[in-house]
Amino acid sequence: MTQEPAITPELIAKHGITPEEYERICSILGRDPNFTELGIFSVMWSEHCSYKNSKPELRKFPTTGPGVLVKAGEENAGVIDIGDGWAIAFKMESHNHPSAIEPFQGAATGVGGIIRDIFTMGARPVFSLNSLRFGPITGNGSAAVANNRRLFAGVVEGIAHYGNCIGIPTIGGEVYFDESYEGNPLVNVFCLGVLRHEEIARGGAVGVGNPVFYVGAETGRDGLAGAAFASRDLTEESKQDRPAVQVGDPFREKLLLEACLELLASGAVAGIQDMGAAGLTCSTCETASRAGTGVEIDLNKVPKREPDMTPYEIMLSESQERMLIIVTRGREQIVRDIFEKWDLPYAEVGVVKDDGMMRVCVGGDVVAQIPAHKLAEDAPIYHREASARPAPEPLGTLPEADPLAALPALLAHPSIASKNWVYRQYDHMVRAGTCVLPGSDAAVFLVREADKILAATSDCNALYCALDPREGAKIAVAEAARNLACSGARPLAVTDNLNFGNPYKPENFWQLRECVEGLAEACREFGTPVTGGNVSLYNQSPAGAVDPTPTVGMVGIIHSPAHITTQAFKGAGDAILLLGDIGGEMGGSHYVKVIHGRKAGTPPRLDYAKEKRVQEAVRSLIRMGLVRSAHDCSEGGLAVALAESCISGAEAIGAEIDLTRFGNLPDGELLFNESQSRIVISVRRENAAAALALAEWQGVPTHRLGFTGGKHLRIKSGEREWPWLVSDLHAAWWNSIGEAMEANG
Amino acid sequence: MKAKVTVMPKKSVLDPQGVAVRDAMRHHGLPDVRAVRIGKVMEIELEHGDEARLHEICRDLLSNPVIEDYELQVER
Amino acid sequence: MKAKVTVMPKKSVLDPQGVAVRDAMRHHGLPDVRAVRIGKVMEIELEHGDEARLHEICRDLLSNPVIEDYELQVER
Amino acid sequence: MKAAVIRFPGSNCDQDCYHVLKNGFGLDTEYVWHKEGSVEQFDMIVLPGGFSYGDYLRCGAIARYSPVMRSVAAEAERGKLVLGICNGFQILCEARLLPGALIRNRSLHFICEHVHTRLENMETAFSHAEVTKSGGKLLTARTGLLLHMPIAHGEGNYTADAETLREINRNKQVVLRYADDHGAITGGANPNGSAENIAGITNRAGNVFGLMPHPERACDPLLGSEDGKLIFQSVIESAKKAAK
Ligand SMILES: Nc1ncnc2c1ncn2[C@@H]1O[C@H](COP(=O)(O)OP(=O)(O)O)[C@@H](O)[C@H]1O
Ligand SMILES: [Mg+2]
Repeated sequence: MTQEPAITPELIAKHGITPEEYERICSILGRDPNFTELGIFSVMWSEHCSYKNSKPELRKFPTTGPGVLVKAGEENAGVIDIGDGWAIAFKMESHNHPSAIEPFQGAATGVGGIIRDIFTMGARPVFSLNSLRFGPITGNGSAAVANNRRLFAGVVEGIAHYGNCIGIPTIGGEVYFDESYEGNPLVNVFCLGVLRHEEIARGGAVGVGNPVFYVGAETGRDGLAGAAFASRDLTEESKQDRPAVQVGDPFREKLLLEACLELLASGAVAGIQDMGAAGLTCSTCETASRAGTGVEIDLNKVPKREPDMTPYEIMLSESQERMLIIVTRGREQIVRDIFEKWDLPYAEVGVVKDDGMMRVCVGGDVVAQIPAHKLAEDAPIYHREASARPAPEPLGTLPEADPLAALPALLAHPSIASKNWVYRQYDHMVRAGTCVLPGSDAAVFLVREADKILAATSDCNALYCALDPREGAKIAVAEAARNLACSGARPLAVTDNLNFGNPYKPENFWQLRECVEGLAEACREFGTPVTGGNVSLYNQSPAGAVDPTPTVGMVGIIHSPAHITTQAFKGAGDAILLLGDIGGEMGGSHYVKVIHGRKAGTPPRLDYAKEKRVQEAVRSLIRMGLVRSAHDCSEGGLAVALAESCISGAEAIGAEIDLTRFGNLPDGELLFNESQSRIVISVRRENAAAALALAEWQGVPTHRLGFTGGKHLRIKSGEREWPWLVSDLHAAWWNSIGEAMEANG
Repeated sequence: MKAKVTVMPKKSVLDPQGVAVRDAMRHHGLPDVRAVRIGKVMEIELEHGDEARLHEICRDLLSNPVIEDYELQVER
Repeated sequence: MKAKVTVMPKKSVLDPQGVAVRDAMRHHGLPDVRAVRIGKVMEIELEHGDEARLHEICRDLLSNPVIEDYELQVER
Repeated sequence: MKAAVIRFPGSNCDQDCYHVLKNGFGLDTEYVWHKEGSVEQFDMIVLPGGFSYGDYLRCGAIARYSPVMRSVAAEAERGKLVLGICNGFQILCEARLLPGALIRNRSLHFICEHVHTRLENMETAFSHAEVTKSGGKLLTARTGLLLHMPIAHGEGNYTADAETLREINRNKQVVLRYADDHGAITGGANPNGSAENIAGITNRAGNVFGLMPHPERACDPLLGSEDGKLIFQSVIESAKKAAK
């Protein structure tokens, strides 16, 4: 066998293992580790796999609830009951660092990874979402802007490549652009699958003596130590970290998906686990640890792509499209038949043992032998020091700005503008179930096999989180729930993706803790347990940490097709109502950011009682068949919400709005404040009085704003009047990203 | 001037397309195909064009150095 | 045996990718690029392999005569 | 009367087509795995959309050599009805069962959106029927009728040499063209650069039809269109006649 390097302090440090951690390793083994074992510990104890810096925080999330069938952390993804014996498994995963190095493949393999997490649970993946953050793509043709565009274009193409090919529709998401993500984009991908309760698959190596099968793509030198790589700051040299680049093969994964679901249906599977970060290492020790057993594998039997791979390389490889399957003894032939049918590599590589060991052999010789449970579960846990950031710079009085120019400017800002340039590249209709296409508050999907209608959204206003992490996180949950309510859905559960900077910096860790506590509190308030998620730390570029971004993915259910509601006005002559108050909070608003160029002020406050009343009200109005359109106020406030309702339908519809009753708030406050708990609905003229009375009766202050129709969006307030041609607003909003991206140079 | 740029996936990097084509060829009466790698060729016609600039463009635009290698041949 | 197959779009067929790359090159400091055509190269390793069969495969599988021409080079 | 939905490795609209035929039209429908030898026992054959063999090499280039395709070609030769949707269309072109080829979209981007296509020939086995939409509205085939269906492809740019184009026009083989919402065949309404806005064609004999739009995604009011029913209704009626 090849000569392995000696274990020196330098080598230990190079593996990101501290002296204390090394001590711990030695006491677990009762000896010094060899090179392969050191590598195994380094990936299993990396932040990415062990959550050593975030675990104590994650324990704060509510994870139980009436509908929870599989809890967060128990398995690869949580599972939630949706009735009639059907369930859903969903989760969000980040691929930020790989995407910074190679946007196309980084994003593509991220999609592949989250899809494996879902079908590992025995669920058939039915749709995806994606939540993206990049540096600015507009403005001068500077090198930075050009690079941001390259990353944005590459990531979108990569998601499209993988999702379209495998045939899982990408039906929604979000994209924001801000300086803080320059060089360190955020790529969070979400996938949801459906299954019968009895089909839930487990990731345990149960049944001593059961054979262990390796199925899927051959192992190559891909993404060596990617998990460790994701647990470091992005530095200039880590960008030279070429081996970390993995290439995805959506075609192989499609075959793997179908083969695994077929195999699971056959009943031959005792346990199944995808090979994600830390590939073989993670899957062997975690399956053993979950079942309280041991697993022994022979690397000679592992299908390989390249000759002369060392045990170290094989165990740490992150080649994609691979699974580990524990088969009930005697059923091996079923596995062979199915994987031959699908032309996929497979091999019996090991066996389940009773000694609690993860034992890695090469033919006769043992090259690694580690107590599986200690390796998987006994990673050190750190309580990092937290120190609050200084309070945000107060707004002071804002200079005057002409609303006539401000609204189109806001609509054209890439964070608010239509994302059609993005979702046009995604097959968002395959599986023939997308009832509400991208472009409304939440996507709505009919799951035919279960005859259930689901709504899904991903949300996070990181600008709020930067100014007040706790309130910002609460609002992320509230906005997600509000988006679902506007589409006619009742929220079921949440998955989250925590994107933060280096946790060793007390300010960053404080942001993490504040956001987690905010998310946890809000999820309790809205009765949406957290079914799982992902933590991505070390999101730093030379410029510093990214804005704290606790992305929330929320799924809800719609009880009748008649309740499906979208944000666009449906015709002329409808009455427009505002559920909620006019508000006035400007802190952290996109108006202040885009028009006045400042990220400043205290972001809006969230009042749970008020928020829940508004969401309940819109849901009940929808159930009564009164609502023609519903759209919540988010970035850009009331004026942007009204404009979006005018221009996001098949053809643009104008509106005549009178805000005189709200007295003489300054223009900016009146039109663009981002106070929470506000929803704009349109109802048939004759139903306006009833809708208003009903909402008021539910304790929601409700106001008549005006009527739909005409070629203009015209907003009056006393003497003030602002008319915009809806065709102009549409052009500004619809074309802005495409123009920025297709612009050469 | 004519230039020919050949862009191939790096040896260490997976080439899914090559694998699929290899298997197809094996089913196609060439069972003894060992490996297939697939890349791009670009035939470029220029008025005059400077070679140094061409190399830059090969690196920055025509190939992705992270996963591909390129080769530039010019004939005047 | 090693074989190299080059597949190019027919002159008569438009090549959207080639056009896009040409324009991008012009914007990248090579204003005098006249034309770009983009095709595929396939590097094939065979145990022994027979050349006649290879030609068939180039015609039937590796290229589409409706839109492409191929060129086969073998080295032993 | 039996319909086959062929499953190639990488097909991903197979389940959608199966659902529409089986549950939408109550047709006796079966999946046929690409390794199967024969589709003789079926009265109509559907090649669904997707990414057979990952679209590697060229879309449809590898699938066209699947064992089952020999039988599909033979049945097509004998006049059996064959419908190819999206990737199915690409496979039929690669198999030379349809003229021309489908290359990369002009924009180089994958495009997923609803488009209008104009019915150019209402006499074919795939485009003559009348269907009732939910709510009772009739949709009746006629030349010039606009069909609203989604497209989702990166390689839907139809090309053929001048002679072939002349011929398929002469023989009325062009069934669908991309059009604007007034039915005008314009460059602006052409999503992918296809020659003469061609979106769907038949073979000379008229029993093989390929189209880029996805009729199976337009058979349910919940999905925003039912126009796809017209295509399926037509081919099913034709197949039933032939079966007698
Ligand atoms: N990356 C994306 N992929 C698919 N759809 C997207 C993406 N980004 C935004 N969208 C869609 O665009 C619409 C507007 O997004 P967003 O402005 O985030 O809505 P909201 O402010 O209501 O959360 C939503 O339907 C969303 O699903
Ligand atoms: Mg919204």
